Amino acid sequence: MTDQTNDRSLEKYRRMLRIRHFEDKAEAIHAQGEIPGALHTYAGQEASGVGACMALGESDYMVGTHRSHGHPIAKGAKLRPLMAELLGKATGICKGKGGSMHLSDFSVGSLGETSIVGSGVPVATGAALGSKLKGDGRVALCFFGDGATGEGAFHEGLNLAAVWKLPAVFVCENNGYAVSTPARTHVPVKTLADRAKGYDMPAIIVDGQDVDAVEAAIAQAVERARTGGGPTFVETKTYRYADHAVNMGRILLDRGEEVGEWRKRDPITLYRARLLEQGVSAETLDAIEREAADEVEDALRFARESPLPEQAEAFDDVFTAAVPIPDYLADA
Amino acid sequence: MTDQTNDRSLEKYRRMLRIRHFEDKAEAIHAQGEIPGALHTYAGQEASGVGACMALGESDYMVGTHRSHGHPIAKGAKLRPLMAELLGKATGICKGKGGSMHLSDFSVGSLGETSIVGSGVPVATGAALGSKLKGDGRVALCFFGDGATGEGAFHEGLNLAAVWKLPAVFVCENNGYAVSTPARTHVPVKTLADRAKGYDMPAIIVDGQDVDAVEAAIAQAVERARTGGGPTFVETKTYRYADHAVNMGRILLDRGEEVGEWRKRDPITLYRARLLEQGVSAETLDAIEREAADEVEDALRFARESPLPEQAEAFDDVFTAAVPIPDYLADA
Amino acid sequence: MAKVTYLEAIRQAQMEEMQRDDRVFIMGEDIVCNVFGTTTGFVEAFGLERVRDTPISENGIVGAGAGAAMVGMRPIVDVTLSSFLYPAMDQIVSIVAKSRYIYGGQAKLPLVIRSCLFYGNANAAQHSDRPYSMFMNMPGLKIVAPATAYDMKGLMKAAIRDDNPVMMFEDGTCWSSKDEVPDDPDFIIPLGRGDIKREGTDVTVVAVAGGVPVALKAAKQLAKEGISLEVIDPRCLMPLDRELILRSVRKTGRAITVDPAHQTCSAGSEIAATIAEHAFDALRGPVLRVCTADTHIPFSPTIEKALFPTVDRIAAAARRLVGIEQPAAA
Amino acid sequence: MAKVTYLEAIRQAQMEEMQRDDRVFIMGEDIVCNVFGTTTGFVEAFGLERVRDTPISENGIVGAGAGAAMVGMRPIVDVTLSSFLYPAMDQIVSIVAKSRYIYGGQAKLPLVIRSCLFYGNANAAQHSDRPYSMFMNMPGLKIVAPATAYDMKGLMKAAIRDDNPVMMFEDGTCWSSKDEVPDDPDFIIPLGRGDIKREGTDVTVVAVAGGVPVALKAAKQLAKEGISLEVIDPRCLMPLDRELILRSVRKTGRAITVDPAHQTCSAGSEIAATIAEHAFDALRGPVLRVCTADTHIPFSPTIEKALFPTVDRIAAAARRLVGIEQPAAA
Ligand SMILES: Cc1ncc(C[n+]2csc(CCOP(=O)(O)OP(=O)(O)O)c2C)c(N)n1
Ligand SMILES: Cc1ncc(C[n+]2csc(CCOP(=O)(O)OP(=O)(O)O)c2C)c(N)n1
Ligand SMILES: [Mg+2]
Ligand SMILES: [Mg+2]
Repeated sequence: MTDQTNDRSLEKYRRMLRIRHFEDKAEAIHAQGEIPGALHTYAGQEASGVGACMALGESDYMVGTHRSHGHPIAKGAKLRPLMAELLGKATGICKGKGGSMHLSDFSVGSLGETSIVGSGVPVATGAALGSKLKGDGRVALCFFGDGATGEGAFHEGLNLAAVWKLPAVFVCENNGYAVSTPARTHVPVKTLADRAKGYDMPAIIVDGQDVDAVEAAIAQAVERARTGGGPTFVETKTYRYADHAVNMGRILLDRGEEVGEWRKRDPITLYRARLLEQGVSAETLDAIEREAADEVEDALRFARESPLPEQAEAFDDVFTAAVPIPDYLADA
Repeated sequence: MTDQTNDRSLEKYRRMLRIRHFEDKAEAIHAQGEIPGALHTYAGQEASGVGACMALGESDYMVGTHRSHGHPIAKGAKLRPLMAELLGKATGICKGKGGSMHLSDFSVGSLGETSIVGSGVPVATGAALGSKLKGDGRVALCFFGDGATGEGAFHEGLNLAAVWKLPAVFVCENNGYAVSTPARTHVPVKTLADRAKGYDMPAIIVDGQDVDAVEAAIAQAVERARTGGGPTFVETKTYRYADHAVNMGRILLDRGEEVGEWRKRDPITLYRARLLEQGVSAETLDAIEREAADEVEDALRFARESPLPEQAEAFDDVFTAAVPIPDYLADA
Repeated sequence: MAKVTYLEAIRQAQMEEMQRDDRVFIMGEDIVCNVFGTTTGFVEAFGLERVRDTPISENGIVGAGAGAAMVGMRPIVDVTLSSFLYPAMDQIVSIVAKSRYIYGGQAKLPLVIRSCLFYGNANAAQHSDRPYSMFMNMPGLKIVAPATAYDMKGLMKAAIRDDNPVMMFEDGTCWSSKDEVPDDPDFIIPLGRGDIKREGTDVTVVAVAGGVPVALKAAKQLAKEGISLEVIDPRCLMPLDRELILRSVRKTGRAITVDPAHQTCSAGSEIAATIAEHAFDALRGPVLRVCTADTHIPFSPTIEKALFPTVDRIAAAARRLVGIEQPAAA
Repeated sequence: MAKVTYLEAIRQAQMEEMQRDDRVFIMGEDIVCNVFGTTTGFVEAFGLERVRDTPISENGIVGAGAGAAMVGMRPIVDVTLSSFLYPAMDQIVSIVAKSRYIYGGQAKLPLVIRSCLFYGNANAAQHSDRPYSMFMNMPGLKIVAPATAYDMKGLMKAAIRDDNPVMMFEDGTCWSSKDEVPDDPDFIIPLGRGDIKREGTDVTVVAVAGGVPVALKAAKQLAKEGISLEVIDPRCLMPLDRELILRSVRKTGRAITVDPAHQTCSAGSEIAATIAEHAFDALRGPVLRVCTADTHIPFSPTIEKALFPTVDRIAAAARRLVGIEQPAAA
């Protein structure tokens, strides 16, 4: 392992751990009511997000979903503004207006984590169209779930990208479920990658628990996109450990043994083993994990110390200029 | 040729001629302003509609499009209410409220000719779902164009039908164009039938100018649907002779030689030749053609003699009970 | 009569109608798992064909509902949250609302489209819509937005029995409110009839959906100040019980509309315009609107709550109206 | 200055802005073939990348417009007819209107969504929508509906230069109307400023889109009877020039709104409610609405035309307000 690959590998490990620790913390404080609203965790899927984003350049674009914590961290986002967002603070990445379903950090090329299922696909297609028109060589990657492939927006986004041979990569994070509905109930194809056939789009199926494999698959897709070969469909076979959203008061779906089976192939555990095998020292890996945990603690401290938004801020960002504040709130 | 097949064959010939004569007349009087609004003709595609509908039972369902004259006639609709509709008369099949884009005759199982592209697909899927729930063995067939396959509604309708293995048949009438846009510009797949692969749905490609071939293909699909085998995608390769709509003041797309080439394979001419070859006499065929022309004349006479709707009728059929008529129209 | 929640009223209404008429079936995303509790026990009672999990495909399932209705079924399509109606607008508008008309009455669409108004709970702009006003601009859709368990049960049952498309808007802020609800399987509240939730003499408050309990609280509070509010709940927005509203305004001479929708082009605006057009002679002051501010709904609870109608805003509006004592105009 | 049609004004505005700024591009179904004549000469001038035919995929192309805007382009998406906006509601509402807000201002969406209000021409209910009022209920969208070629050019150019999403509603009944239109490439009409189309003293008529020429005709006719209408065209529905409207009503004391949309929850209702709330003291009579009847648009021209606002209805409303039951025998 050269130093450079080593760096890349450690970075993948670091980002996966950041996600895991960030979410463990978020789940815990959500249970105590410190985070309002719904919280959909990405735990179990880290290799999918990190492998994919590591295959992108910094200036490439990425669009995600309601399950929004993992993608921006995978793309390199700093944790402080993300945690502050979860707490609804003015310093949040979305100034407290987006919350858990929208942790999108535009500074790292994240163009939205959108919670309307399927709605990100046309947006990513449009970013790819923008790149094509500008000729700036950027690629747009879109994450979505198995469930999202039932939506018309998914179809239209893929179709446009295929017709126009846009520099786009469509990553279906197939975790086997849409809320409580198993893929076999909501999808007619044997494997999600078959969806690509309706667009004559090349497809790759990859083990979503293996961050290197994901990175390699996406790298191939990115290369095709960047060299004018058009879009690729990548299915990452993965799993979410938690119920659809956490702390819902009851479990929506009891998946029994299955969860334990998947946990045996935990992406972080697997990768740690691989890195150890490749000669990285346990100390190095432990240090990275401590750093990730510290970053999360720091982010939480920052978030807790941050101010809440003022009422008037509810009227910013509807447009580039603020909209009028009604009298009854003018001095609230 | 047995007498029975003979009857079927002659019926196919008759229905194709009805459509052709009906539309020739409609186009002529539209040019003179007797028919208001847009008029999209089906001329050239008759074998697709007739072949498909002849493979259905009378009680089976059918949903169509803005190009709405051919489908209901193919399904067996009487001409008088259709022509009256084109003239906006109270005796029209839609009481003058639908017009050229909506010549749907529910009495022959036609469940709508809907002019919002793609919008009929979920409806047909729903009719098939109804059949399945009722267990009445009916099949729902949906016509749509090559262009419609770009719409989200198309995707969602096919996906549901596939997931639920519904008794549905999806007939893509591929006439090569959506308004002025050639299929190669708006479709990423080599042939429209490839769309079916995204749903693991069996597909058949058929010569849309050969009414027997279309009937055979659809019969196979109907058989599968009726016996619980789920939906089939059928692509009929066909052509419309006229511009997207007629009498538009200018030609939207000049297709040059191509039109003449396709006219050489006119579905009615081809079928006449085949029937002659099979021993049907020219007199029989001529008589059928005269009858079709007479039916059209009769329908036009009926339409012309029919009353226009009263203003109050504009307020019927929003719901099962009339909605209130505003004062200013109460005695209009 | 038993005291049940608004959510339980939905469940009962559906259950009774599905027992009564086997053409009624329900489909939606995760309807089997039954996220909010409105289909508890349904799979056991009716099986997986009539209680149908769907792909994530709002346009598809609404359209499939329309098609099934056209061939004689009576579908209930649960679109979960009102925010998920937008992807289904194609079928709601072009098929559901228009089919009967376009085909000159040949089609009949006994279809119920359910969705929850899910706001005030820190789920941000994409999940917090209250879009009934948009649908009011489209003929062909009956629109119901009950505020109590009693009304919900009677109206939901009426909706399922109606031969026309009905959109049921279920206000999440009312979910846990309880009410005495009749057990009579034929208990029905006819669509289009409003209700006087509290009689009063000084100011008419026409409140919509979750605005009703807020208005009632305001009425209670103002009663202590000697201001008497009459709280009218139209319950159905289409058809709208204009007569009930106008009668009340003619009595009180003052009107406030309360609507959790964004103010511009809201049901609240429509009702205000109707009053200004048809009861002007009786008005002793402006028709005031207490709606949601015209901005998106933010995540942070600190700045979310005050955007919706509040007791304070209603009270302030009422005080202002009774303070403006002047002879009736014109 | 040259006298050009409303359609030509659209063409010129787009042409000038595409020449000025190469981030501007246009896409739509059959935009190359240029069905209505608003992109004549564009392919020659800008090529097929910037003048882009699309599949039939309104949701896809609106969303792609949003994505392209987010990465620095300035797309014009032509959705052809307003009736085709419904399939695109998902992206218009959840992405275009909300993205900037949800991400706390990180996103910028300089996007123009064009569509034609195509009514009164016997194309039946699925092709005759006038849905701007629905979008007014959704924050985050600027909404423009010009009635003259002059306004169209200035507002279309402003829309393309705006950093926010703008929906341009082009009224088909105005297509061939002609106007003197400036050639100045920097001629801009700022969004949100209404216009007094005709000064008057007796009644304020606030008219929207194709309602404006109808109102002007009514004004001309009533002038002969000695009734003076002031015709206000807000031009933009969001932001709405409330001040201009209220100033006029405070002057005349009487108000009529004219709107080709279905009446319930229309722009006309919103404006009426605004007047009743904010200019009540000045009102000498009810605020009357002349909108399209709340039924679908039928195909048959015999019964279609009378559903939209007419000169007669506006005149009758004005006469009623000034207290004259019948026009003076002329
Ligand atoms: C248009 C729309 N419909 C329904 C929902 C509710 N919903 C949120 S997430 C989800 C399941 C998504 O499944 P999938 O795409 O597989 O993503 P996953 O949650 O498994 O990551 C659903 C139905 C929604 N947010 N948007
Ligand atoms: C949603 C929608 N978008 C656009 C249109 C305008 N339009 C009418 S027909 C048509 C082309 C349809 O092409 P295709 O599906 O191939 O059918 P064909 O006309 O060739 O029979 C278009 C774009 C429409 N009616 N509905
Ligand atoms: Mg999933
Ligand atoms: Mg075609």
